Amino acid sequence: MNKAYPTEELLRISGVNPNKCMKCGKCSATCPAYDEMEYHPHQFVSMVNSGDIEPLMNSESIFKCLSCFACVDRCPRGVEPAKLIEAVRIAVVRKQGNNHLLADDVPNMLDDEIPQQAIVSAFRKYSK
Amino acid sequence: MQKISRDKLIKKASNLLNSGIVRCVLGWKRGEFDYDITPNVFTTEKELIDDFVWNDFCGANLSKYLVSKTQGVDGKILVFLKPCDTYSFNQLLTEHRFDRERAYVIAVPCEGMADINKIKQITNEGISSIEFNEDTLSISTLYNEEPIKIAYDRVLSERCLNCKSKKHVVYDELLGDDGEILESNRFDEVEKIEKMSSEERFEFWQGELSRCIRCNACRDVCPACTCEKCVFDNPESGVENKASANSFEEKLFHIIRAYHVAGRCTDCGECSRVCPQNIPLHLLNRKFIKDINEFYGEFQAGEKIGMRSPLIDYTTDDIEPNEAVNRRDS
Amino acid sequence: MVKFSCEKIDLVFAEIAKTAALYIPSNDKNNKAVFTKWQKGTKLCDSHNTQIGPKDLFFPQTEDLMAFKASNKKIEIIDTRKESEDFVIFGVRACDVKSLEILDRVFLSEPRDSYYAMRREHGIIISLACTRPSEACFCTTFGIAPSEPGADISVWKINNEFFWQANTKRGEELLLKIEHFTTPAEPSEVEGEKQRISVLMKRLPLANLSTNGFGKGKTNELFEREEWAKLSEACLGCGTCTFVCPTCQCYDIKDFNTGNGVIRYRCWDSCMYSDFTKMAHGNNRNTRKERFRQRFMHKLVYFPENNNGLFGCVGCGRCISKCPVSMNIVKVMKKLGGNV
Amino acid sequence: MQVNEFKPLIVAFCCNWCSYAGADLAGNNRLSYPADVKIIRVPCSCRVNPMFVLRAFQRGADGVIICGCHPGDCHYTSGNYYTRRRMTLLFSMLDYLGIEKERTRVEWVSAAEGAKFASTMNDFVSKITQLGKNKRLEDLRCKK
Amino acid sequence: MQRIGVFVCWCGSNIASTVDVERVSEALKNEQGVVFSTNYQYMCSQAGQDLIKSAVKEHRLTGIVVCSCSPRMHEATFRKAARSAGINPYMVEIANIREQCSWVHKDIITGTEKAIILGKAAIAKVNLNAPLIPGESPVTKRALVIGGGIAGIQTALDIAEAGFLVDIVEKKPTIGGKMAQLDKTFPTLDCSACILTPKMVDVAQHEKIRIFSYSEVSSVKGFVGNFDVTIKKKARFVNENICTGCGACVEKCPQKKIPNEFNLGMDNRSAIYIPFAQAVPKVATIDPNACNMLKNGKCGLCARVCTAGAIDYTQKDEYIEEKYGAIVVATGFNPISMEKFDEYAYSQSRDVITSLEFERLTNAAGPTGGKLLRPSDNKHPHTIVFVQCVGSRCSVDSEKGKEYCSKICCMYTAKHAMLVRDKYPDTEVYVFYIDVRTPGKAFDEFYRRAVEEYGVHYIKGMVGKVVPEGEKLKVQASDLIENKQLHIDADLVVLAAAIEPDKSARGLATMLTASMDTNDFFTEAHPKLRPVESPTAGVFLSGTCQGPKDIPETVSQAGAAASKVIALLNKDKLLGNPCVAHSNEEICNGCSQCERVCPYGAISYINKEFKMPDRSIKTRRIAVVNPAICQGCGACTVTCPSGAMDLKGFTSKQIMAEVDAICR
Repeated sequence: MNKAYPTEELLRISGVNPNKCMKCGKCSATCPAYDEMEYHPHQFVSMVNSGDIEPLMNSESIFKCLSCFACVDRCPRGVEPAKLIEAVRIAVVRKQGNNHLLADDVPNMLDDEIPQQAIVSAFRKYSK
Repeated sequence: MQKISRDKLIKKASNLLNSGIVRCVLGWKRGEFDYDITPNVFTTEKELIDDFVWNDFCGANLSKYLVSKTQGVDGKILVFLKPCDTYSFNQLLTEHRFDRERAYVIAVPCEGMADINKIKQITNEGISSIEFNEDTLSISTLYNEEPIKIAYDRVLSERCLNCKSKKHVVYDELLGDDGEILESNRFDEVEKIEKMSSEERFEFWQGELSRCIRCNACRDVCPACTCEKCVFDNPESGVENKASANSFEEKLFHIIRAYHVAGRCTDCGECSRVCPQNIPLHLLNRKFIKDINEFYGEFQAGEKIGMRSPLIDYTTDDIEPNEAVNRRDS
Repeated sequence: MVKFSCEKIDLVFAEIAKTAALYIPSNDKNNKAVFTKWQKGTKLCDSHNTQIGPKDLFFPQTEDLMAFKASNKKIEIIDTRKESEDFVIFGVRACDVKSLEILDRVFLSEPRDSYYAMRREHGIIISLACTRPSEACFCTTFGIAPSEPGADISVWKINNEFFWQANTKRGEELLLKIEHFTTPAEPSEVEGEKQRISVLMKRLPLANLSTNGFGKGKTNELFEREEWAKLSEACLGCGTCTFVCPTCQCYDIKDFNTGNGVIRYRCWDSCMYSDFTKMAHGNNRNTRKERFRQRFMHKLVYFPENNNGLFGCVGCGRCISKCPVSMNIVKVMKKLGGNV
Repeated sequence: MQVNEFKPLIVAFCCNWCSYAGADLAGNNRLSYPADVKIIRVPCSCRVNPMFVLRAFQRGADGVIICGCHPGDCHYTSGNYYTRRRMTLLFSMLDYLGIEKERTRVEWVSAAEGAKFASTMNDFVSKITQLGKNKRLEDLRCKK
Repeated sequence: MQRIGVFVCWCGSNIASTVDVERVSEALKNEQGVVFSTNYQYMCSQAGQDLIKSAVKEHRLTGIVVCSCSPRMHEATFRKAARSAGINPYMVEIANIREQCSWVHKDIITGTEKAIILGKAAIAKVNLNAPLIPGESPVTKRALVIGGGIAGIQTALDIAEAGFLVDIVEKKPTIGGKMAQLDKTFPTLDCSACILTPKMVDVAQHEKIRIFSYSEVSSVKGFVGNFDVTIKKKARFVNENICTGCGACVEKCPQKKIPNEFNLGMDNRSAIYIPFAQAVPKVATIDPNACNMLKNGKCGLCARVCTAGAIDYTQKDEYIEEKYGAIVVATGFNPISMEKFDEYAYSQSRDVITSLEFERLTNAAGPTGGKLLRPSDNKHPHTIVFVQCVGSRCSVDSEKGKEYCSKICCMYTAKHAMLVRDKYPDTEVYVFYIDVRTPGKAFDEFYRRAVEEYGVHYIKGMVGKVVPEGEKLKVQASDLIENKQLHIDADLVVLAAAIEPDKSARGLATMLTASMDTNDFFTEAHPKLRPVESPTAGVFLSGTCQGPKDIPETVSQAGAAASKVIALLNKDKLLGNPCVAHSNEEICNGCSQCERVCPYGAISYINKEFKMPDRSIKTRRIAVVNPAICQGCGACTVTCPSGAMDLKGFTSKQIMAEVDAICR
């Protein structure tokens, strides 16, 4: 992985306009995976906007995002950070040529404790 | 062939006439031949039985007659309206052209109307009688021994081939079952012209409009043209004339005619039906309708009473005029 | 009388077109016959009559009469008339030939209309006997014989041959011009066709329509008939019937300010229009009923009154097929007439 | 160098409050544009009837431009919004009839935009000059 | 036929250097209607004007064309000259041959040619000009103020002080509005009631002011100077002329469990109530939804205890009709509903409150007597979290709040934070903000004091969610500066809810035909130069109905609106602009399209009988333009398909004549 994805490509994939962000941080305030993440939702928005994409692609953060869409729901400006994180994730997956996991592998990894939302998220994430 | 029988319509009308609920009946009257049907006001059951017709040539939109027929006299008028006619009815009400209370609307389902011109293209002149069958018309002529059978859909008028709605948007009483609003291909012809080059479009319309004899039939039949005095009849307007002196005046007439009904035209197709010169006038009206739909969102005039036409409305981020005309090219 | 085979018709047309503009009925893209200026490739349509008669070749829908120019507060009057070119119209049916006789009565009687007269003088009319009348035809009602079309030259098309019979000196001169395409023929050769047409005419749906009850002296009887109200009810007041009519001759005179002067022109008018013959005091026919009545009274009563019983209608049937609401002179005649 | 003899005739309808004032400002600042442009003052661009536009072409105009306040700045609050819709439909119809679409234009020029007024007119005149004489919407009776 | 005089101005060399003025006046001599044509050095000078006047007399002119500078410069000058010469001022047209000719064209030949054409166009127009006389309408010397908050109060007082009658219509039982509910005011920390209630008393006692409390405007007709207004006075079941406001009834009322609106439901009131101690008018009102007597006829206690006999259970809504010359809208604001911001647990915990509720909690007359206690358990909160911008600055696509900044929240939150720290230094106060906006006199200083002197924790970032857990409110928030997520156990969370126009404003705008923006704030006639006038003549805007404002701004705008009203009422007659639309009733169809495009509501419809040429009578609906309301934009003229609608001074014929002249 030598070259990061162009910003425009990520914006196209995600449909997100980071210029709408007013830097209130509510996305990160609401994020349940915040502590797990190296880069937080608001940083994704800001860093993609400034073209600083490579660190994001190299970070585990993209896989820590639960895709719970809380940030999307709460964002007062309708920026939809989760979609941007998803786009970075897709960018990484595309570069690798395949998925981090295959959707078919997911059922084997389930146990009774796993929350429903995580299952849904996993399918959403790995069936792309 | 129409599914509802003539008898059913007559029965309904007679009942309402005899019970005094309506004063008279606005319907279609038989003519000299089987296809030349005249709008008529019936006042007795006998008149209805003798002369009322309901068949594939009852294309005339009766809604406009309500403007004059409700004037000056009391009582309700029964009017038979096909689905497309009901849109005109609503649009006239939107513009306060008559009082809703004065009309008793009976909605008649319509299977589409035949175009006598299309029939004559097949049979040529000399039609002596027409028999209506389920899927065919059986035409006897002076020059053929055997009647000519023509599949109904071959002679369906253009407007009915592209029918936009089988649903009545207003009625007091419905005969039979109401239909649905349809997905039509009515803008295909407009698109075809749009795709031509500017020169081709100019040639096309020059050719069509040069045939105009300025008889005003398109205007006078149009349910949206109910002005007390049309600008083209008013010497004060600056555009008045009784004949188009040249190609400019031909264009002027047809642009202004279509423009004045833009946003109000329900696309009933009467203008093209009555044009003695077979000019496809509906393609001008449909251009405006298509543009309105594309630029300002889907709008069907007459869908509801009191709707605000797109030309007397706006949003703050409407498309710019020059952007609109350039968009098609890119 | 001369004859030639149908294949030669284009050669004959080409010959005529050498010296005069030639108009023939030809189908337009909608398959409707219209008088079209002949040029190589223009195809003759002889199966049905033209949408509109040849009226506008003599009496155009709009015609400049004169022009004025004002400069330095002086008015200059300009005669805009140009000497008309010679022209020939081929394929005029008996009804339309008759219609020109009606127009002549109006325009060529005193005061003579020099604009119309000039075109009449320059135009040669070649008629054509009907082969296939329409269901709306009723010329025989007015005593017109479609088998004897008349005019400068009468023409019959029988099987694969054209028969041309000159009726006037101008007709004879024209026949001389095409002499090398024709062979002599006997009038008896067209008798069979005439017979066939006469029989055919009797079979038409409107064949029995009669003028009984109309004509000279019927004004008082018909004017106040209450049926007019009912008959005019559906009328839209458009000018279709008038403008497709081969005998309607009313016009309006108007001035057009070009910015650099004024063009005085005339254009067809229609008695169906609300401002028809509008005068300083206003309008003398204020309701649709009155205007509707005028049209039919003119054709069926007033015109014969002033023209020795000649009716102002030739039964061409155009108004019947063109009226947007299918209201027409036949329905009027049947309603008001003496018998059917 | 090629000499272009053709001088187009341009009719410009300007609203009193913004565009006419913008044209005045262009004058105050001596920003030149071709004399082919003749301005007609109207209270608001929404006073311009499509018939006026057609009239101008009939009488020999080669281009017609309508100038009004910027959307949202109309002196009468909403006039130019109506203008925008009306002219959009008219221009589109003219284009549909094969009339060169470059001959008609709507521009929003504020009272402060003298420079924009001049540059708009310069541009419009040069476009119309390239396009040549209006043939498709002319009325020969009005030719000298 | 006109007799037109043409006067070509040289404007010194301004025109004459690029336009051959001599040729212009010569060329225009032969135009239709022209009987006199000349040129002069300075047409606008006294001598130039005298030249015009004498030419009018000498040549019996009926119309004047001046080829000069822009009509925007001197149209008024030449119209005045025409008037003094005895011809109608609207018979003057200007050909703009300076700004639009000599100044923009360099070449004298083209300049002269164009000047001639512009002159011809003006002549063509004057040939069709008709004398126009501005309509006059009398002015009713009384103003209506809708809304009795601080905006309405101040406007009413200022108008009344100028000597005009004012009526205030207030839909609540008392005037005072939102300001009456506030505790202190920023940045000076004056007690709100202390500065407001004297004004309320002034209003009550002013002989020129009438208060219609518990009343609403139910219809408005007419136009500037002549509004006919119907006011609906809702039945309060107490005769307010007799009631002394003693409060005996309130005390005795058995129905005491009605949420108290004035304290935003944080305590209760009785069915018969006086909203607060300083209410104006200080009279009781019966809540018909709560009163046992009105609901089922069982009680009547208040009537028995009322010594004045003011209770009247049979009272009905009353409709009062009054004429006004001017109307001021002062309908104010409300905080938005918090239902779309469930992440803050407003509906789940009583300890999550809005800032307005916080005002009542800290107010000495409030539910807790001014002690800051948690609503849920009346305990003193030790950790308080303030959240800014709740529902403000939201994008349209988020579909939750408002796009605009509510403007007042930054300052009142600083005030709240400061007051808490001042009174209860043991309390930790956190303020989560996106930006702190303090443009105002002494505003930023105030905010800095909160941070620097009072130790309020200002944290750049937003609260993501609030979860009630036991006695605590778990607040999860981000600190953007330190790039960490914070978890705070708060006792009280205060939401700075966005403000929105009062719901009644929309209906009112329709009645007044005053326009509104997409947020339902009233639009001003011009955003810069006419900020207190609505585009509808005679309707003025005061306070937050026009946009978010704080008290000082509201008061200054209220004064400004009052001064506009005074200027209007000071006139005995209003002279209209005679260039107004006019409908030709002979050809009007009554289709209503013009009515719908008119931005001023100047067009109405009547049914009129017409004698038809055949002597029958036909009744037709036709449009009628009120010339006093019409501003002359012409939108209706183009909408009218029959051309019945035309604009005086800019008729279709005139404009087409100009087109013709230019294209000739």
